[in-house]
Amino acid sequence: MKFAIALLAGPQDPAARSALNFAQAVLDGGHQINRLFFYRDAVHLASNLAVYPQDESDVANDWRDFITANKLDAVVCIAAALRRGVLNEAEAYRWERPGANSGKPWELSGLGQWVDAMQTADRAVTFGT
Amino acid sequence: MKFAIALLAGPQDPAARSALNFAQAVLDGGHQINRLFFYRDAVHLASNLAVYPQDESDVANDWRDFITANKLDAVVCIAAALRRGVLNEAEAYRWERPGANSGKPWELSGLGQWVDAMQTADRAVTFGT
Amino acid sequence: MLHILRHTPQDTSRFASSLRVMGPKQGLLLIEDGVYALLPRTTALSALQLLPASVRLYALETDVIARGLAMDDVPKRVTLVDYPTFVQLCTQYDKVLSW
Amino acid sequence: MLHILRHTPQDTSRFASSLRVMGPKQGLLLIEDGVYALLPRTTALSALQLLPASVRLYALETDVIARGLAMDDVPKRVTLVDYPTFVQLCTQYDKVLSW
Amino acid sequence: MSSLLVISRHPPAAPAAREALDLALAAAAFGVPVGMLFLDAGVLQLLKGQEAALIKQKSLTANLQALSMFDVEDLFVCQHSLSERGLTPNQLLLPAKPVEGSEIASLLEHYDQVVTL
Amino acid sequence: MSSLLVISRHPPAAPAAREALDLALAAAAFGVPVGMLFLDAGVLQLLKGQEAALIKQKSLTANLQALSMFDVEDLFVCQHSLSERGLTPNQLLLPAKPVEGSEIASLLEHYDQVVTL
Repeated sequence: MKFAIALLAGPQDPAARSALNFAQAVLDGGHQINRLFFYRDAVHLASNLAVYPQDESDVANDWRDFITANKLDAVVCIAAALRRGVLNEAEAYRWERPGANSGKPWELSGLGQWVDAMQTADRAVTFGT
Repeated sequence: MKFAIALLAGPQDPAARSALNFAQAVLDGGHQINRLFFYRDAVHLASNLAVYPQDESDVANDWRDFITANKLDAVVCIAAALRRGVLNEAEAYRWERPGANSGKPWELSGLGQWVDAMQTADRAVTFGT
Repeated sequence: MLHILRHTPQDTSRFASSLRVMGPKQGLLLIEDGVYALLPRTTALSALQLLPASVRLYALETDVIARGLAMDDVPKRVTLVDYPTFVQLCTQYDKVLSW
Repeated sequence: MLHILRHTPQDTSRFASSLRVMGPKQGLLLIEDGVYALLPRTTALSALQLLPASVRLYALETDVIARGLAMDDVPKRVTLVDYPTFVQLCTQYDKVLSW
Repeated sequence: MSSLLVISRHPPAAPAAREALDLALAAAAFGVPVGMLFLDAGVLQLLKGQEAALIKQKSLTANLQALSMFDVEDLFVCQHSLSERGLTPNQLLLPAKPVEGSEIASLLEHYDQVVTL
Repeated sequence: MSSLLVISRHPPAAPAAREALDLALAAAAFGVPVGMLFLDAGVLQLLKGQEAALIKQKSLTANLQALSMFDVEDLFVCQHSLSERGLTPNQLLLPAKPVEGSEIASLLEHYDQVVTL
C-alpha cells in the first residue's frame, strides 16, 4: 500500500518520534511512502541549526538520515516554514534574509503537495495533531 | 514598580502579542521592566529569518523594535534556544553550525537570569502558559 | 493574588483547576481565549457567577471584542479592562499567577 | 475506520469528542499520552469499557511501558501492539483519523 | 478522486485554525471534493462579529467567507460543541449545517479521508 | 529572598515538564527557596516505573530525583488530580505531599511568587 504521512507537531513533541517509528515500520512492512509532509510546527524539523545536549536524541537528525537513506519525498509547507523562520537558500535570497537554515533532503513547497499525496495514497496518516 | 515579564509561547500564539501590549503598558504606566525572559517556544521570536505575508503583522519585529527603543534587557533561554535552532554568532561558531539566525537585541543566557529577574522584581508576570 | 486565565474553559483542564484553588478576595482576569468563559448559557459562566462575592472578575476588553462576544452579554459582575488597567491590577494584587 | 488518540483523556476535549463520534466496528488506537486512558479506576477507562463490543481497542505497547503504566492493569479487551502491527491496522481499516 | 473532510477544532486566534482552513482551500483549488467540520473550540471560528484586527491578527472571517468562492459548500458544525458554548446556529457567519454525534459518525464514513487540524 | 513555587502541569513526555523542572533546579541553584506543585497531568511525571528510553527520551525521573540533592524538599501533589487519574501516593517515585483545593490555595498564598509551566 501507499502511505501519505503528515506531521504537525514540532521536534520537541513525542509525535515527531512516533511518526518516524511509524514511517520506518511502513517501509519495513513492504509498503511505500509516497510523500512525507511537514506542516505547522513540524517545519522546525527541517532546520539544521538545532543543537541537542549529548545525552538527548536528535530527532531532526534521525529524520534527515531516514529520508536520505530511503530517498523519500519530504515536503515542508513553505507558508508555515516562512512564518516560522525555516528557509532554504532560495527563500533566504528571495526574502533578503541573512542566511538559510534548511536544505536537502527537505523540499519547501505548497499545501497542494499534501493534497496531492493524499489523493495518490491508499492511506493518509497524520501525527502530532 | 519593577516587573519581570516572561513569555513561553511562540510568535504564532496570541500570547506573543498580549505580552508585548502588556510590556508597553508597564512602561507607559511609569513602571520599569527589569528583564524580559523568553522561554520554551518563545525563543523563536529571536530568530531573524521569519518571513510574514505582507498583510500579517510581524510580532517578532515589533518585539525587536520595542526592546531596542526602550533599551530593555531581553534574555532568551540558551538551552531552549539551542534545542530549537535559535543561535547567535557565538553559539553557531561554538557548535559548528552553518550560520546564526539571532543577534541583537536578544541575549542568549541561562534560566538563572529569569530567577534573578524574579528575585529583583516587585511583580513577575508570565504569558503564554 | 491575581489569577490570569488565557485558555478556553471547555478545552483544557486549566479553567477547572484555577477555580478549584481560588481563594477569597482574589482576582480573576480573563485574557485571550479565556474570555470565552463569558459566553452566556454555559457551565463556565455559571461557575464564575458562583465564585464568592469577594472574588473580583475582570476581562480584557480588546480580547472580548476581537472574539466576537456581545458586550451586552457580559455580566455586570465582570469589569472590562484595557492594558493600562491590567498593569494596575498587577500592582494592586500582591502577586500574579498565569494559568 | 481507525481512530488514533494521542492526548490525555483528562486534559483536553479530544478524548470525549472521539468517543462521541465513534461508530460500530471501528477501531481505537491509543498512542503517546493517549495511553493514560488505560489508568485503572478512571472515568476514561470506564468510558472505553462501555464502547460497543464491536469497537476494537488497541494501545501502543512502547508508549504504555514508557509512561510507567502497569501491564497487569491493561484490560483484556485492549490489544497491545508494536509499530509493525500499527501499520497493519492502518491497512486493515479503510481510513485513519488522528485526534 | 478521493473526497476530504477537514475537521477544524481550534479557536480562531490559534494559528491552527487558519492552517486548517488553508488545507481546505488548497484541496478545493485542486478540485478535490472537500468538506469542513467545525468541532470543539473550532465552532468559535464561526461566531459573527469578530474583530481580529484588534489583536493584530488577519481576519479569519474573510477566509471563511472565501470557502464558498472555492465551492466548498459542505460545511458542518457540531451541535454538541455549539450547545456546550451556549451558541445557536443563528449566531454563525456561515450557513454550516448543525450535526449530532451519529450524523458526525456517518460524515466520517462518507468521506474517503479525514484530517483533524 | 523571595520564595518561588513552580506548578508543573504537563505529562512527562511533554517538553514543558522538563522545562518546569529545569526552572525549579535553577532557582534552587541560586539559593532561592523553591517548592514544586504537580497538578493536572503533571502528577503523571511522578508515576513509578517509567521507561523514557523506550521513546528515545531522557529520563525525567533522574532529574526529579535530583531535586532532593538541590535541597528542593517542598514537593506537593494535587490530590484531586491524582484521584482523577486513579492514582494513589504510594505509586509515586517521590515523597510529594498530597494537597487538596484549600491547601493549594494556602500554598499559593505562602510563596512570594508562583509560576505555572
